[in-house]
Amino acid sequence: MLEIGVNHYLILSGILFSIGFMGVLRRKNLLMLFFATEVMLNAVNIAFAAIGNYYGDLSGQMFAFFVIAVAASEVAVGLGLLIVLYKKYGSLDLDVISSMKG
Amino acid sequence: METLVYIALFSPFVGSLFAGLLFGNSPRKMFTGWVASALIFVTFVSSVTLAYHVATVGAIHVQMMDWISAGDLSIPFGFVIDQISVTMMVVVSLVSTIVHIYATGYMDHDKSYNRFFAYLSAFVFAMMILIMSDNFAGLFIGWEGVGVCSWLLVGFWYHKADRPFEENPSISPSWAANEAFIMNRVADLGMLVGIFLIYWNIGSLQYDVVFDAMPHLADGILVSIAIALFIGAMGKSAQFPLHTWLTDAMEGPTPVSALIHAATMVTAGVFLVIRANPLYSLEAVHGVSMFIASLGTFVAFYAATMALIARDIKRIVALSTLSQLGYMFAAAGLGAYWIALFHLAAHAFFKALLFLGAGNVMHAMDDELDIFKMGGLKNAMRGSYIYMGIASFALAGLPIMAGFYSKDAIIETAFNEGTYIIWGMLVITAGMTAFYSFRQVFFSFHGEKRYEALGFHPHDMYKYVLIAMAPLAALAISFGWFMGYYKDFIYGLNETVQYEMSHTTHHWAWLLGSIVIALALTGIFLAWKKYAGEGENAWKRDEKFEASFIYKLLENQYYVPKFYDQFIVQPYTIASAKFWEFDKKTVDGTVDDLGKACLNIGDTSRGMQNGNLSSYLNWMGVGAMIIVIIAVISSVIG
Amino acid sequence: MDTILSILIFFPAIAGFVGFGITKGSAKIYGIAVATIELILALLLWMQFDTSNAGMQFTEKVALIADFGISYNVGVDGISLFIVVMAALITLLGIILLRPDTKNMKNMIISLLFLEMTMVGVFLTLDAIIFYLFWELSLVPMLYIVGAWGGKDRVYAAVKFFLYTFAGSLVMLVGLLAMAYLYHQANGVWSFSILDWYTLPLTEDQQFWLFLAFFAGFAIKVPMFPFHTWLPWAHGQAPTIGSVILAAVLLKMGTYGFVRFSLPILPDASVTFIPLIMALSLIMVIYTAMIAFAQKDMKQVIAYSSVSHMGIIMLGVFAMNAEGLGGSVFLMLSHGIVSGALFMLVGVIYERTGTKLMSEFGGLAAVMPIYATVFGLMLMASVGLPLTIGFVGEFLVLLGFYKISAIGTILAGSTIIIGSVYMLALFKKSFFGPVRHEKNLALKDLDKRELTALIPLVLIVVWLGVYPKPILGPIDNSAKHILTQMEAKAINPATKETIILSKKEAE
Amino acid sequence: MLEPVNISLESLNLVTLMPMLIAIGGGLLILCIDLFKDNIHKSFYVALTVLILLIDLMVTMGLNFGVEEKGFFQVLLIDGIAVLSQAIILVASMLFIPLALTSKRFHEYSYPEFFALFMFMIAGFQFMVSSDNLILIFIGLETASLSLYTLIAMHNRSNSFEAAVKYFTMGALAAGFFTMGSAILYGVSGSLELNQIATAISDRLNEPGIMILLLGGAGLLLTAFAFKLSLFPFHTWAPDVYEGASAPLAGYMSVVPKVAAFVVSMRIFEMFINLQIEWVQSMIIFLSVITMTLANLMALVQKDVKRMLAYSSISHAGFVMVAIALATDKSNTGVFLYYTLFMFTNLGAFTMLWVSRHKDRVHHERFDHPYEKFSGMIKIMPMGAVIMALFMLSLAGVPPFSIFWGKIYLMSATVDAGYLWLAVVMGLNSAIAAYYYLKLIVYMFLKEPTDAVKEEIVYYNVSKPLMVVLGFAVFVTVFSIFMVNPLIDYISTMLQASSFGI
Repeated sequence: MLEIGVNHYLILSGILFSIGFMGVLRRKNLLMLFFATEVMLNAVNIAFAAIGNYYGDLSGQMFAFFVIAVAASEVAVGLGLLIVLYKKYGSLDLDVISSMKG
Repeated sequence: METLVYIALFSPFVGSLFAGLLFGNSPRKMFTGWVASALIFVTFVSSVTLAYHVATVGAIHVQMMDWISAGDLSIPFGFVIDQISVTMMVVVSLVSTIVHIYATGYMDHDKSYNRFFAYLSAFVFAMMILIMSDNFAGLFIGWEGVGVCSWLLVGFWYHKADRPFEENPSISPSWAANEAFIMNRVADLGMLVGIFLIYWNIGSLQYDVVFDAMPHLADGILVSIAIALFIGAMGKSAQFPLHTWLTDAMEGPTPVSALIHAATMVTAGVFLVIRANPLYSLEAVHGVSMFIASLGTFVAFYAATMALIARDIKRIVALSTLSQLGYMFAAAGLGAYWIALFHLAAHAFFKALLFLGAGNVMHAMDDELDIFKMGGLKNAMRGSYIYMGIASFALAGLPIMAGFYSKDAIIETAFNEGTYIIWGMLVITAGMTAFYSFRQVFFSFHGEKRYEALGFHPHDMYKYVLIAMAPLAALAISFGWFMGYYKDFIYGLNETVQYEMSHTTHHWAWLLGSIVIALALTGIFLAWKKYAGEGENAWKRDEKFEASFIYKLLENQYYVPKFYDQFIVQPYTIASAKFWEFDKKTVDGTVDDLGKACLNIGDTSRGMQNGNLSSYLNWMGVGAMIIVIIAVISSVIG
Repeated sequence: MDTILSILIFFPAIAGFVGFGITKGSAKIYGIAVATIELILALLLWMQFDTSNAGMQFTEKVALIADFGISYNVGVDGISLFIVVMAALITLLGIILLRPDTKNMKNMIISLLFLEMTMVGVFLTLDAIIFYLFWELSLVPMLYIVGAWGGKDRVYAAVKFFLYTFAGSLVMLVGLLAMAYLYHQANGVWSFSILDWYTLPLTEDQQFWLFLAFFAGFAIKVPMFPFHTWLPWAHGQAPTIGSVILAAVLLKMGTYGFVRFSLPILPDASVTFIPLIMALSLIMVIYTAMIAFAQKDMKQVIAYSSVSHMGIIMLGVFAMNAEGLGGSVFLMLSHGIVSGALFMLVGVIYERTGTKLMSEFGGLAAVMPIYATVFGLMLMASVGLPLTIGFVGEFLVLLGFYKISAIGTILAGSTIIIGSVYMLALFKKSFFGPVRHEKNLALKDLDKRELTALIPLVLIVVWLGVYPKPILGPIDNSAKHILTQMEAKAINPATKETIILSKKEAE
Repeated sequence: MLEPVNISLESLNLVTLMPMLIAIGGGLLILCIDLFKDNIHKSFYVALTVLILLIDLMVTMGLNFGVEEKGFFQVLLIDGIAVLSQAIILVASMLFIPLALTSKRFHEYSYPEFFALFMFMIAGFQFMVSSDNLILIFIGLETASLSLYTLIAMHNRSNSFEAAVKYFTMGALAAGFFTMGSAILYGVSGSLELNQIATAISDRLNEPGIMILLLGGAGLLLTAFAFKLSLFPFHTWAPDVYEGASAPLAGYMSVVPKVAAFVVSMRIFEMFINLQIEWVQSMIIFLSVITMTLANLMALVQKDVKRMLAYSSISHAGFVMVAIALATDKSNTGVFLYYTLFMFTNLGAFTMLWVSRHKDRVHHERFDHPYEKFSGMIKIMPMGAVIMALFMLSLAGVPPFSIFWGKIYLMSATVDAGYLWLAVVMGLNSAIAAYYYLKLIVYMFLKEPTDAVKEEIVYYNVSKPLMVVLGFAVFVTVFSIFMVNPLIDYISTMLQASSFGI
């Protein structure tokens, strides 16, 4: 049976990151956007954990933890804004909120 | 003596300021004219004294102050009083004095009487500078100065409106003035170039230094200097092809024509050549001198032909001036500088007289210029009749008259130099001269009283004016008698100015002279037969002849003015307009387009700012991808 | 009196600040007072000036940004001295000529005073950055003057003027910085002092590029073809005072820049570029003169004519001999006086009739004789009639440039022909012939205010035409000085022989 | 099984943490005060904030700094630029926060949370600049950004919410890039300390295939910071956010976050550049050139002054970004010089906008500050017009006003580095930029006031403190020439004692 090495993790994280990235590019719904960014961050977390383990160095994991924390707070702020917007526009479609242009 | 020089120079200036600054805008004051005339007379007196001094003691050279000094160039206000300049001074001041006095009568009804005298005296001042200066720059001051004054005086009646060329060949006084100024400017450029050449090759503009250095210069340079200076001379002395302005300049008041466009200013060119005789007599520039002579001869003939059929009394005189200038250049070109100068003086006298006489006629005929409308004025205005008769005899070069000596000498010179073509043309021209000058006399004073039909009541000029003209008449008769004295006088200058006929010429002199006289007499006789008759054999217009090509050609001055209009004036105007278009559309347009382009780019690129978050994200994401891709590629490459 | 230059520069500005406190009514007289004092100071400077010394005098130096070699450094020589005096004079006369009923006179006066500071500053400063500072700053009040008191397209004209010059000068700025860098490379210290730069040897390649950079700044200001199109706009729209100062002083900044920077710092490049400069200048001289002939608007004629004259000045600057250089500097002055006067005169008739179109006039000579006389005199000065101020410079420039190129001189010399063509055409159309409009018969001749503004100029035109020596002397000294510097600094023998040092060396 | 780690308190060197602690503590303090006594007037909070920031500043200046001045588990690095940039950040904050004291009431300032968040944001920035550990940089960045998003949103208009969301979302994406980039670097070097990363990279520099990772990582990081610095094409958020945010905040954003981001970019990218990875350099130059040019061109066609200023500060950022690419001492000095001077001018300009802002009286259905609003101001309030004109000229880089000196210093640095063409491009860009600054001047000085403007004074909001701020801004803008030299001295000494880009 094959040995799961660091590369597999990195590939996984790469795939995840691209998925998230695509989501960011394609999604029109604000909530989905947030999810996509979360996916990207978590992809990074995997990479950090893997690399940290590979080097036997803690700072990777540390970074991962901090990223999680930051992600959480981002969600908090993001959802706050999201709610306000929903109150204002009654929708989370990005095409609706584009009053400022030019 | 120095003070005398300054008096001679500045008293006209004082007169000009007096008339101009003090009374320039005030209503007519007769005494301004008298003051001005008196001051000019002062100049005359001092000039004569100076002439005596030059003859007895020798030339005077004074330096007043520095004018321009930059780099190695230093130009002083310096004046040299030698045989040449003093001759001119005497002639100029004498003629101007008389013209001034004449003008007090002639202009007495003009509301800008004071202004007129301001200009006239200013002109004399400028002329004096021109004559007396001891360097080329100073000469140029006077050169331009007389140009401006002639501009002011020709355009004196500036209020007259433009008329089409067909009605009036010289469209209007202001037009004629501008034409004169600009045409002279063309020549002045040549003069300036000459000055530059002299400076960079010799390092000074002082006559004495320059003429001493001349012989050591390379031929090419000498030739170019000679040509450049002569171009300048051509402008002022209205030599072909820069001659058209002179006839148009007749728009000015007649005293102006008499003074500026007959006696003095137009001879400045001749004066320049004579002044530069050490240059023109050099072997290296012999070609140029020959060219001068031939051009002069050509102009003499050319102008005479036009004068044959001219109807405008002043134009006739102007054309005769032109042709006489041709004589002078012929003489100067052939190296007989002193003869040229002598003819210049003689011509100044009788031509001024002729003009003033013509002025009287105009005055009598209420400024009518067309000789076809005149005739039989001899009883109405006897004084003028006599004067014009004398002047015309002198001009025609009949014996004992001034013209006889001076002009004959020139023709002899041509013979003496062995340039027989020139000689021949000059002789023929002499004949024509006699014809057209008397044609004009007979037209105006003999024959039917054509003016009566037109309701003119001619009356002669004021007595004092006629008396004032007497000295001119006297000189027109007698000036030639002093040729011998004058020769001794001017020979004192240097040897290049000296000129002697060879023995053969002396031997044939009587024959040559009699040929000229014969031709002149035939001319007069023809004129008499054709124009002087009364009753049944009175002159009648000859439509057939007037319709002929020759007549048209001469009437239109060989179409030279038309040519200038067609091929210089109009193209220039059109080109200017085109350039303006180009400047606005293309040159300025490109600048504006650049600005517009910026704005457009801004406007289009603003499209990315469409306010939609997802497109922002796409921009960002795509940007990031591109950067990463570039990164990968470039890392793979190198 | 060692600080006289600083006083000269900053007095108007301070007066301008104080001016904010002046009441509207007394604004004009305040302006006149200040400008008079400034003029007196300038004349004092002239009195004190040691005419035998060709170098910089009254120098002051205060380090501003020591680490970067920028210092407040002023000095005056024969070239800048008279331009400064003229600037002060023209400003004064311009203020005198202002109509008492000019709208918000106060702002006008204040901006004029600031403008005067910048003008004086540009000509007196010896530090490149401070020079640039005044150079740019001069745009601002001009922008306001043109834009606020101008004609109907005033905003467009003003902005065009500003941006055009600004763009050019920013390229010049790069050149200045590069210059400072090269100096730093050579000497290990930063310095923007022009005098230091004079001593810095440069390879021909460096000179080439630096020249181009400077050219961008100066040529637009001069303005040289094809960068001249802002000028007709600016003149066409500017109020009289604006045109007067623009033509008389601001344009001279460009040519002065060439004299002060390009020639002594980059002698070899200056010689290398003579053909280009000659070509452009000749186009300026002939082409713009012809355009001037095509104009219908009096003011535009004068505007284009000044472009044409600037072309002559440029030729003189690059004549590489004392005659030409001195002549061109003198021509800067005379053109300042004459074109200034002409713009004033056009302004006078414009105030009377509200139009500048020549077709509207005709026969003015009969109606306004004094006006016509003054105009005629200025016209003759502008076509370079001897014994007027206009001749001396033009003659010397052409004389000097003849050494560089005979053909070029003959072409440039055509200015005396085509110049008189458009000028006389203007004069004929508007002053000669019958009076075309009834209402013009009622026109009043020059009044006291206008005479007080114009008579001094008339006197100067005649005085300096007859006796230019007191001005030409110092100019000549400094011109020779500059040429000696160039000759010493030049690295290319060809340059050395192009530059002609006078036998009479600057004492 | 890990041994218990025991660390001596001295080794923590906690004093290095003091500045951030003060800021955070200040924030908490404000919140507590609000708990005990509510609806205190905003002036109290403003005063308090200023005082706390002042203490913070003093402490920061008091820190002894150096290349080796590490602290707090070796993650904090108090070197020259750390102190310098903190000082700039604090000063800027102290200058901008008094703008809360408008005569009219704006509702965000009535919440003490505003000031608390403001404090936290500052703390975040301080963390960001004073560390070369990617984790801490990330945390600082996020802390600051998150608080900033909220502050923007607190302006409580639909526009500000929209702005906040846009900023937030793109920020999140940028965070993703940043983390991924640092992960890659981590993978390459096995460390998150920039200086160790540098050494590690320099060892492995000539391994095959390493470049892909390096450049990829660098590219991602560049993207992240290009977003922060609003470089093309990551600038799209800036105009909207500036428009949505309140004027003081917009002004603040145009300075402080940029300074912080520049410091970090110095640390990161100059490392790459000094490792002879030219790609980074040319990439940055490319980005900065097209940023300044395009931003300028877009600013030309703006109808709203605030939006125009937004674009202008984008192009200014692009202008300064050149310095990062050059990576010379002079260019780095230039960055700080430029932003110090820029700070004052922008402070002034945005304050002028701020005082003219009004909730109900709108001149334009969409914009708060259309050009028309300022037309003919010279007639209505000459002093205001002149002051605004001063700031515009300064922004346009007309000497002797402040920004000019920054401009020539940077351009000179560019010339010294041999990039003449780049210097010319920068010059021409300033020329283009002059147009839109001039446009405002034209409106103020050369146009007649519109009726809407005529009937009531433009300046609703002006109050004593604002006047003081304005006066200060004007003073510095005009007399900056005398401050440039000491500034350059101070900055360069600080830079000597800095460790970046080894």
